[in-house]
Amino acid sequence: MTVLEQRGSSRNESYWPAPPPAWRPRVDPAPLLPDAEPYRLLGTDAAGQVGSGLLTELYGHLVRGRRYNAQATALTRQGRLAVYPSSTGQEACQVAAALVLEERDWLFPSYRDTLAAVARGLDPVAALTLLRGDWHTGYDPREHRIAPLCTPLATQLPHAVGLAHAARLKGDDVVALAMVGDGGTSEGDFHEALNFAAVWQAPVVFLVQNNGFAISVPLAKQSAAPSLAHKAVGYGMPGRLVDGNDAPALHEVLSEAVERARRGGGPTLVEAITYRMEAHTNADDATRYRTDDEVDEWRGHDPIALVERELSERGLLSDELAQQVRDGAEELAAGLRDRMNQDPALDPMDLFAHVYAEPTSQLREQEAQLRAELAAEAADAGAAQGRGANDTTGKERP
Amino acid sequence: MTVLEQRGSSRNESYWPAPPPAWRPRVDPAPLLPDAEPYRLLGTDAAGQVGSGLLTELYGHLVRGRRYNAQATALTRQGRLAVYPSSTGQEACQVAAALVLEERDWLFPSYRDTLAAVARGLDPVAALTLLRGDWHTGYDPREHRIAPLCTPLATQLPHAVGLAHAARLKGDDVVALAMVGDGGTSEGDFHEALNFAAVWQAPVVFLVQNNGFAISVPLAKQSAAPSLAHKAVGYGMPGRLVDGNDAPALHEVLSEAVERARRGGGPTLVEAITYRMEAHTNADDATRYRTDDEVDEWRGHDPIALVERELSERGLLSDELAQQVRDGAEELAAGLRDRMNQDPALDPMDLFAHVYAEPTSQLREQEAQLRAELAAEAADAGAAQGRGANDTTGKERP
Amino acid sequence: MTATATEAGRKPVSMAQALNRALRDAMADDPAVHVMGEDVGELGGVFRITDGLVKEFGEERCGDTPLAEAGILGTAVGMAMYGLRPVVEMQFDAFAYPGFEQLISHVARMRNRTRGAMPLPLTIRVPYGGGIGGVEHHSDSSEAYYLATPGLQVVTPATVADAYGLLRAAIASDDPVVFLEPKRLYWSRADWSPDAPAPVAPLGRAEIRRPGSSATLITYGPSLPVCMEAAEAATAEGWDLEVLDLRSLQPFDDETVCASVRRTGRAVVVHEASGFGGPGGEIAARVTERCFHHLEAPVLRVAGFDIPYPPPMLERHHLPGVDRILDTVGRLQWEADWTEGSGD
Amino acid sequence: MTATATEAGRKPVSMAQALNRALRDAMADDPAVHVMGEDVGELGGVFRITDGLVKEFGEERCGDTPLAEAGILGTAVGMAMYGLRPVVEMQFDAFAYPGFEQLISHVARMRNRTRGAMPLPLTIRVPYGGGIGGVEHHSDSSEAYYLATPGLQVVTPATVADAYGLLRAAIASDDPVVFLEPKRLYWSRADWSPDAPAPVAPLGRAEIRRPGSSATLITYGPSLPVCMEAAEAATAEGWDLEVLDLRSLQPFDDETVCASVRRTGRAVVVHEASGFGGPGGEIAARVTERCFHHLEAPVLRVAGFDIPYPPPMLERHHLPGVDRILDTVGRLQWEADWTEGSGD
Ligand SMILES: Cc1ncc(C[n+]2csc(CCOP(=O)(O)OP(=O)(O)O)c2C)c(N)n1
Ligand SMILES: Cc1ncc(C[n+]2csc(CCOP(=O)(O)OP(=O)(O)O)c2C)c(N)n1
Ligand SMILES: [Mg+2]
Ligand SMILES: [Mg+2]
Repeated sequence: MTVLEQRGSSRNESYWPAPPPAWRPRVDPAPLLPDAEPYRLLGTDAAGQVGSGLLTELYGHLVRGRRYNAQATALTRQGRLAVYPSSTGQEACQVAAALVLEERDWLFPSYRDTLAAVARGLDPVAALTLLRGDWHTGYDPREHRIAPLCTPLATQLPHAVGLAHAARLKGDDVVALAMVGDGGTSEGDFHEALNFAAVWQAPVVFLVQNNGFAISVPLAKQSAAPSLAHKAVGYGMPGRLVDGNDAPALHEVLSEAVERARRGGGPTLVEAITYRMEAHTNADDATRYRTDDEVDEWRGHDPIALVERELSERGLLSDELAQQVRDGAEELAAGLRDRMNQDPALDPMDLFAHVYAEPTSQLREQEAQLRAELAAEAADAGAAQGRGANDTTGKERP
Repeated sequence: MTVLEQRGSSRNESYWPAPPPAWRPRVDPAPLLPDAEPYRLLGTDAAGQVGSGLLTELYGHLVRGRRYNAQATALTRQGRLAVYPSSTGQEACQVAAALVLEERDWLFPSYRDTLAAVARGLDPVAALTLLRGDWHTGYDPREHRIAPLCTPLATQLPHAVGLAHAARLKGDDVVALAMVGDGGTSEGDFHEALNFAAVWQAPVVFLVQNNGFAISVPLAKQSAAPSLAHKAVGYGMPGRLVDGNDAPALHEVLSEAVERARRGGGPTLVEAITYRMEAHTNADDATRYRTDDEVDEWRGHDPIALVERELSERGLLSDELAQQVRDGAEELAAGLRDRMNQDPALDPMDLFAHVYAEPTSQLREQEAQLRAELAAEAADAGAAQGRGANDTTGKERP
Repeated sequence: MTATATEAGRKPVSMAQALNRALRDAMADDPAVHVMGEDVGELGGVFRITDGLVKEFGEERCGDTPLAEAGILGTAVGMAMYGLRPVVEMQFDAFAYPGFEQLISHVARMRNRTRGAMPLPLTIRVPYGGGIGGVEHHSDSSEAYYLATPGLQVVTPATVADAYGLLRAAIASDDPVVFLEPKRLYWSRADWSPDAPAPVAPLGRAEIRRPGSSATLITYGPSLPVCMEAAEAATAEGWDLEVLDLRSLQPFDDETVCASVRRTGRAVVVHEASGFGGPGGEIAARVTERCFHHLEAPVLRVAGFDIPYPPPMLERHHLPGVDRILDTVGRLQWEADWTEGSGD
Repeated sequence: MTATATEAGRKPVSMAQALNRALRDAMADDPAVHVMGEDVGELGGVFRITDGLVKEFGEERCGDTPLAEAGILGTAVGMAMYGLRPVVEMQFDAFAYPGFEQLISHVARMRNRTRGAMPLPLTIRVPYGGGIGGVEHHSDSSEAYYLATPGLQVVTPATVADAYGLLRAAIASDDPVVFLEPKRLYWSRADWSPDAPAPVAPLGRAEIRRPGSSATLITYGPSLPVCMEAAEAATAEGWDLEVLDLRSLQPFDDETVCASVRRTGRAVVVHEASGFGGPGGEIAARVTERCFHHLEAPVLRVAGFDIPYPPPMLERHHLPGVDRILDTVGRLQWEADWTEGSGD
């Protein structure tokens, strides 16, 4: 018997039942697709929409941010930071990410996003603790609602989704904004996080800072997509493409995404096109993989210059304002420099204190061992001071 | 000094340089997007395009495939297979995947895709070795150009990309077709594989068999995307949506994708909408998560019935053909049953033979240990046979 | 299976049921407890450990996730950051591997990197081990990976009562726990009720399951019933074996283990995981460090071979069985005329 | 750093250069050798180990990949399936974790699951270990994970000559090799030329770096120079320490190790990885199993603490140093009046 016969439809009867309903797209893809061109305000007819108050606020943050970046880089040269991944050139992304959030919202930064944390109000010394090297995280994430700066790429994204989901389950009106680089979008964790977010309709905003490079690898070797924002439709969330150096444009797009998430509208993927003006970190040599011309081209599209130009066209860039902003930035930098020039307090016993809620017996043994070693070291050092300086027992060994 | 002044452009000069070129979408997304409706041929006006030869060939394979599935399931009841994940209802996907490939091409099946391997010409006993449990892979993948059946979800996809890429680097005209389920698309490896494929423009075709469920989890809890084929644009490859129960339609879409890959046109993502008619495996209880009504609805869109109907409308479904096809299927099933009813040859020493090219000294020690144990077991068994049957020394323990 | 064989039919509660009950009670006691994973909802998990939870507590408390283990662990981290107590199911041992970056780099370290500000009360249930006739990737004993990761607690029950008690304790712990469930014991049964006294077993305490004087078998999880059987069989050879169930591999109960070995003077570590680089090395080494002059013989190991887990038809040769354990006990240098090399 | 300090300025070849030369020579000798990873192209890798390869062999032979470690390993598996010999770079130890499913479930098992039909000649280079002032996730000693995975070879050079010789041998091996490069020794230098005799070191052979009679220090990779320094310092205490460089952790050279320990009667295992569940447990256990009656004292371990790798300003306290090694040697029960417990 043929299958048709089994199903009771006779041979030559031309009967084609309608396919089951799993057929039609479950949501309309059109509104999820990004525009062909990144969204811009500055330098376009729509620039006038931007309130002068916001423009001035952004300006202050951007200038402070640039100064902060310069200061942090200087601190690497003075040996006060182990390493610094600068966000110079990306200040609009950093600042907008911070400003669009309410106090109760959460920020999930990557290693490059200390400025976003600072713009959110975190003490810069706390933000830089990881990079100074006295501890991994220099602040209480719950107090500031800033997750630890995250180094393993894209791994912070599922955290943001889980946290936002948990907040929603608890009935709290909290949005999470998570930052990731263009390179980070290639990681499996990016994919899994966006998928969970969309399935759960979690209140998360994903901000991809597409700065053109993952260390030395240019975007063209990272992705063949029309844009990274085009990934959104594959999860069923809107993708937005925006000029990442146009602070008011980014502020608007992110604000909309945050509001949408808050309203229960689910996650959004925002791709901000920007450029990293410095090397990957102070330890990197960018001349190996990109030309000065390319960097110069982007200097012409500087996020601070764009806002300055608009302020200036509106006649708002007074010497007074410029001075005041500059002073604020210098003050931040001076305070940072002074405080980072002090050696941080270190307690080797911290090594054992936070591995578990209660140290295991092993850890207590090891703590005692280190304590004894340090005591012996100190005794030797004391003895050596008495004897003279050629005793090496207490010398630091890596 | 403001940034503008540094850059030498004076305050009120209204000068907005063009943004750098990283702006426009790098490829046109439109042709990468799937159609709104799955592509169909049978039951549409375009059905006539399908050659009768192909239709008849597909029919034979589909009927054999269904019979193969039934036989394999029966073998689980007889304890001859440890487990069987049936592809009943998905035969069109299995068959089309096999038929669109040239001999030199590679197939990357998942655990559910033994039928695809069989349709490609692999001995069914070799295809089922994994599920019988005498060894992990029952055939030489290089001989058949069929990768080992892959259980960890989506992990076979990067293998397919790497193999296809390697073949292209070597100048070989080889395409890889990799199969994955709807659930598997959520895994990070899916994402990473598709991205590598697109960046490398590797000659790969990804076939997603969207059968509506990942074990018990329905698609709606797996993805919020308009369709899974909409993921393609986010990698910069075409996404195609096709009726996975319409064998000629799927054959056409996959053939096009294979040809495109062969021509150097890069990878394609094909989503085939289908349905798993049986439980996840014989060990699963599908009544826990889906209704009989849903299953019945899909029975009306059976892949074999669709082809039969078309053959029948063309007057090609002669009793002779039906009989011949049925006979072929029965022959396959009978051979399979007979051969699977023999105990496979087992050599415990195989455990040590293929861990490394040369067994390490540890492995040689362990091999000697097991050899001695087996000798002692055999001696005991011999002695027991002499003595009587109540000695348990040699009894099997898990 | 051994355990099923010896305990079956006796009394009604299986390990799977005890685990299910532990989840249910934990969820009822604390609204912060959320169960998540692949197929944990309507299906109740492929082993039915989460059976009925979605009905009782709703999808928000016991939800199917998309099929992505790093995503499951990663989102659970975020949920724990917000104060929930996620209980995550990894469907099988080998399918936890995609989540290893989240596990090693985040789950194990979050408390430490935030100086205790952000503990992660997260339980990761992993059905593990072989002996169930599973095809490849369904029978791994992956505990060595977890043990090498400071910041994780690693716990594994071997009895029905412990299945309940240790799972309750794991969920109550403010630190992440990898909770290894011996698949082959899911259907082992025992006379047990959660209303028995002290149903919540403390983490980090080993338990002597059979006192003895000749030598100590140190084991855990799926190998406990095998060791018990071996100890019974050993009496025929004149050996009175002590059987010690570690229950918690991290924290490790040096005190109980060393007290036993000092008493018996001989020890064999038994586990299914491959020997090389497996838990037995650590256990043997630390026992030797601490009890050297009490040892009449080196601490020996009976472990899975140093091979990928075998196909089902060959697994019985791989798994530590009674004979192999007794053979090894026999090599603990009972004779005076012992010569070097016989310990190999 | 110790090694740099003791060897610096002597002669021109650094370990980084030797590794680079090994890659270059392997690529020149065999067109099947392909180098791939993040930043291995124009940048030459963040440690410059692949410097110049893209210029010499083109992007197809030395290509930057997208940023995805499972993808890198997974595509490398596919390339090896087609007959290439991929040499993959994981940028740092902790960034290999996203690839662990591919590593454990495929890389380590492909030969076995296909009965030898599909070997995977794949080299996975992993810069590992601490002492370079790196921030979190940049200093892990992850060798325990690899050791617990049958099917992998695990190799780590400690000298400039071995960096070349072992890497050549790893690439020539028909089995997958996890090639662990001690980051802190990248800039150590030695007088060495690849034209010296036998530049390709055989895998699986340990090497005595300093003969001695009092006790054996068993070590590898980044801890070798520390052990050498400790051995020098120990002469002042009257100890003549033998220093043994394992070079290959899998295969493990029981023969050389046991011969040494039988000779000296005492041993200390030294490594940076955390002690609990680390390689030292396996090493101590197998040495004890094989050499028990030659041992005057338990095999002790000097290892990283059982904590997540510390921030740079505290790492010196974590890493095994000369003093800690000598203290431990001092606990090898040299006195007649030794009492149990002092070995803890
Ligand atoms: C999982 C993982 N792999 C590799 C690295 C090493 N790494 C650090 S930054 C970086 C490049 C990241 O590029 P992108 O995501 O574009 O961010 P950007 O640095 O440009 O801000 C790499 C490869 C890492 N931190 N984590
Ligand atoms: C990495 C991984 N996680 C979990 C599993 C367990 N598992 C086996 S099949 C399956 C469902 C797969 O669903 P889908 O991808 O849709 O394929 P289908 O079974 O429907 O063909 C799951 C969760 C697995 N094999 N691998
Ligand atoms: Mg970038
Ligand atoms: Mg499915």
